[in-house]
Amino acid sequence: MGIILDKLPSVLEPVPGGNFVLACLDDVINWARSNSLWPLTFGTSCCAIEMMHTGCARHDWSRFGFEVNRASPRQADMIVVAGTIVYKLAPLLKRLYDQMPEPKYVVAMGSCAISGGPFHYNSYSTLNGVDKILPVDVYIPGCPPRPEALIHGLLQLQKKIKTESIKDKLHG
Amino acid sequence: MSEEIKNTQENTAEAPQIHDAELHAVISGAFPDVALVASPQIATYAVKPEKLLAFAAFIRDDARCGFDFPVLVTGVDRAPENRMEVFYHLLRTRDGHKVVIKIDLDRANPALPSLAMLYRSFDWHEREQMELLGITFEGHPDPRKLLLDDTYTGYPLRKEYEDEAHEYIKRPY
Amino acid sequence: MTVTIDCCEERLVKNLDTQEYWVNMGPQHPSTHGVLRFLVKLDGETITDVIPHIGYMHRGIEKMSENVTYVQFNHLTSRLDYLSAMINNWGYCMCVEKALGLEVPARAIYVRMIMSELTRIASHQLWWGVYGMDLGAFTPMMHSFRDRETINDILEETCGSRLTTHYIRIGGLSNDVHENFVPRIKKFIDGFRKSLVEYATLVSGNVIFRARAENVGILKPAVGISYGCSGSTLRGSGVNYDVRKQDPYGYYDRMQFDVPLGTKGDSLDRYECRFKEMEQSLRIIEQCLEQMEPGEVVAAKVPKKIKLPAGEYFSHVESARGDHAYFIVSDGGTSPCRLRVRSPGYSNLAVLPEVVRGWRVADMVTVSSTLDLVAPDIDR
Amino acid sequence: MLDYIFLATFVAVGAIFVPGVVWLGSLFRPSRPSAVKSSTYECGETTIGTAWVQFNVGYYLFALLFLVFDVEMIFLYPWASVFTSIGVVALIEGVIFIAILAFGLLYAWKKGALEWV
Repeated sequence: MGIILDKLPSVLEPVPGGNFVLACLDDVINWARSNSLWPLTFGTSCCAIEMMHTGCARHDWSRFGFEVNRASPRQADMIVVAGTIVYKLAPLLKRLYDQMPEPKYVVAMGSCAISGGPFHYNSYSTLNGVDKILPVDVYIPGCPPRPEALIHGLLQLQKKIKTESIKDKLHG
Repeated sequence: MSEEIKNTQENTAEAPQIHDAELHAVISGAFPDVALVASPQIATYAVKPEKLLAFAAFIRDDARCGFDFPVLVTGVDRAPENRMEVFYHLLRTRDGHKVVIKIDLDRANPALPSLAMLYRSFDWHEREQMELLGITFEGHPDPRKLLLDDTYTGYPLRKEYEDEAHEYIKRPY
Repeated sequence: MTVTIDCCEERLVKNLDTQEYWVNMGPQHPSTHGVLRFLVKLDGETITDVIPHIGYMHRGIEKMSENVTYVQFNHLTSRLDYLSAMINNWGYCMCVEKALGLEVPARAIYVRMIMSELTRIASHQLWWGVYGMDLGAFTPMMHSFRDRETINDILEETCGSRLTTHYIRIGGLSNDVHENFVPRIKKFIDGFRKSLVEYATLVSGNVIFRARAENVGILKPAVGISYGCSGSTLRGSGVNYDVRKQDPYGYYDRMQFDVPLGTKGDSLDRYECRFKEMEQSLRIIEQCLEQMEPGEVVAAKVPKKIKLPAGEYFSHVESARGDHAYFIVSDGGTSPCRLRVRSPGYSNLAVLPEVVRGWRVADMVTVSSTLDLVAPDIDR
Repeated sequence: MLDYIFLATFVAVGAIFVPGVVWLGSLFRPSRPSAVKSSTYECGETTIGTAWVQFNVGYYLFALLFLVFDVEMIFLYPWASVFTSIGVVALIEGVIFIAILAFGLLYAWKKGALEWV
């Protein structure tokens, strides 16, 4: 299950013939969700290559549970926006995001997704920052960010998920 | 209209340097009124729009020329001189020789015959210049937009292009 | 298209004809590398028409060139076709150097050639790995990315960046190579020769792969040339056109290497051409390493404020995908009046409807992978 | 009678447990249905035309053949479970059963039902 950063807050009761775990439901749900975030395959430009490298043997983000790249938004938990988003693609990305089931997260990878990056000025067709159309959870700077930076960003996302609670998600 | 443009070019530039002597001989033999234009690297021929189709067909099919590989179509917006130029780059696959066809157009409504049926690759190249510079290629089989979606009304590659809708922040050096 | 079943009368056969429907192999699709959209008209599984829609990655780099200086534009070239970043840099810098008449020192040209061939191998590795993944096998991607990491380490040690290296500058290089650049390359070459054999047994010899790639998507040479295809896409159909041979730049004319050519022009030939190109690139790197001597890496007098004399300048290089050209129209200012980039993928993609009509959807994935398409390279 | 009670409890527990867990999950899952969310997903684009078209009859033939051999598989399960207790007779019966269906497949093959159009 990869490197466990913080233990599951629970009380272990040794009971004859086995153990008995007492934990808060929030923690169990967040622990399960954060350790199995399935990304949607959505790489547009150079950052997609670094995302592929993170998915492959050397950096291997499957140590933290991100390995399964789902092609359809129906089965994806998070969308890593890796690359430049132009005005022609923005409505499609918004539709893809809407078609993803709750709970869903957005990671803006690379300076193109954060603010338009090298194409911020002088480009008539670049969307300056994906947070203009999607609620972004984690920003990962770099052009392209190194695979280690992507993994670090995704671990921050895991920490962020661990602070959530089902009561505000239900009525929120 | 293109007469005085050609004359201004002639007397300013010194005699155009001949890059490819035997090619020049063949072309000036077949098309005497096509002028060689001064260009530092590649043999460039200024052709008038009405003779473009014949000239391009000759360059491609004639055994001695045989420029079969389409490289580029480039529209250049010369806003200060209120004219536009279109460059066709062609190349021979057997020995890599290159030739450029240059066409001068009026900036108000730049129009020239399309070479999409001669060189299929120019189909897309011309569509791109059509939507980015507003040059109309007559006889183009499929003049739809290629790169931009329909929220773009102006022609982005023109010098005076402004666009608030797409947050085009200009920061010249 | 009617299905004739001999035991039934004519009347039954008549109302069995099928209707066509549109399917979007759209921007977000596992097998369209990056964001390309193929609007496919299907009759059952057979493709009757394909309309490629591009522009989902069009950032208007040519318009940006009119507002930035020649030096500032250099880093955008490695973001055009990020898989052959070094070769694009060289293409652009060569165009400006030829216009200025700059003389680049010999060592800089050799390092440029080594870096270009390394980038070509890295690009072909990625293509090979992702081609396996498009056909449904995930293992080739793991093998090729493991070897690609060694090239990334070499590039990172010298240029500081793994992918969008901004290493080749106008007039030479940004800095000299790292001291264990040469030993690392030698170790990479020996290791990679062994894994090339491993690649061949893993995919090239695989009977399922050959069944899916042989005689699929035939590209006739005349159609390929008319559509302006270049690189291994065209050489797969047997047309011997390689910019390093036809229009040699740098010291490619001193190198002994042969250009692999296909015969039938099907997906397997394109695959074999690209696969053998990796071997040739290794040979070029070895020859460069022998002929390279220590010396200066930046040209003597590179002007501080680069202004190209008025005129049109053209230069083209053999990038991993094909003939990558730069055409700069300058009016004497610090930034170009117009800069046009010829991307090889643009023409390679235009030929897809011609090649794929009549084949099945699964074959379209094979053909579009062997054309080696990269979206930002196509849309600029 | 006792065996049937075991079977009934087994079925009842299965019938209650699976929908029960799904219902329990729905209590804690956030659910925000929206029109866009339920629109058809086609690589990010809106769909063009309808998919309810008349397509090739070859698909139907393959479906039929699959159905036949799928049902054959179901019949083999109980046969396999009691195979050891019956002995050699079961083997002969099984082989005859499979041979008949294999002959059916051969006929379909020669008839050209398996050629993919």
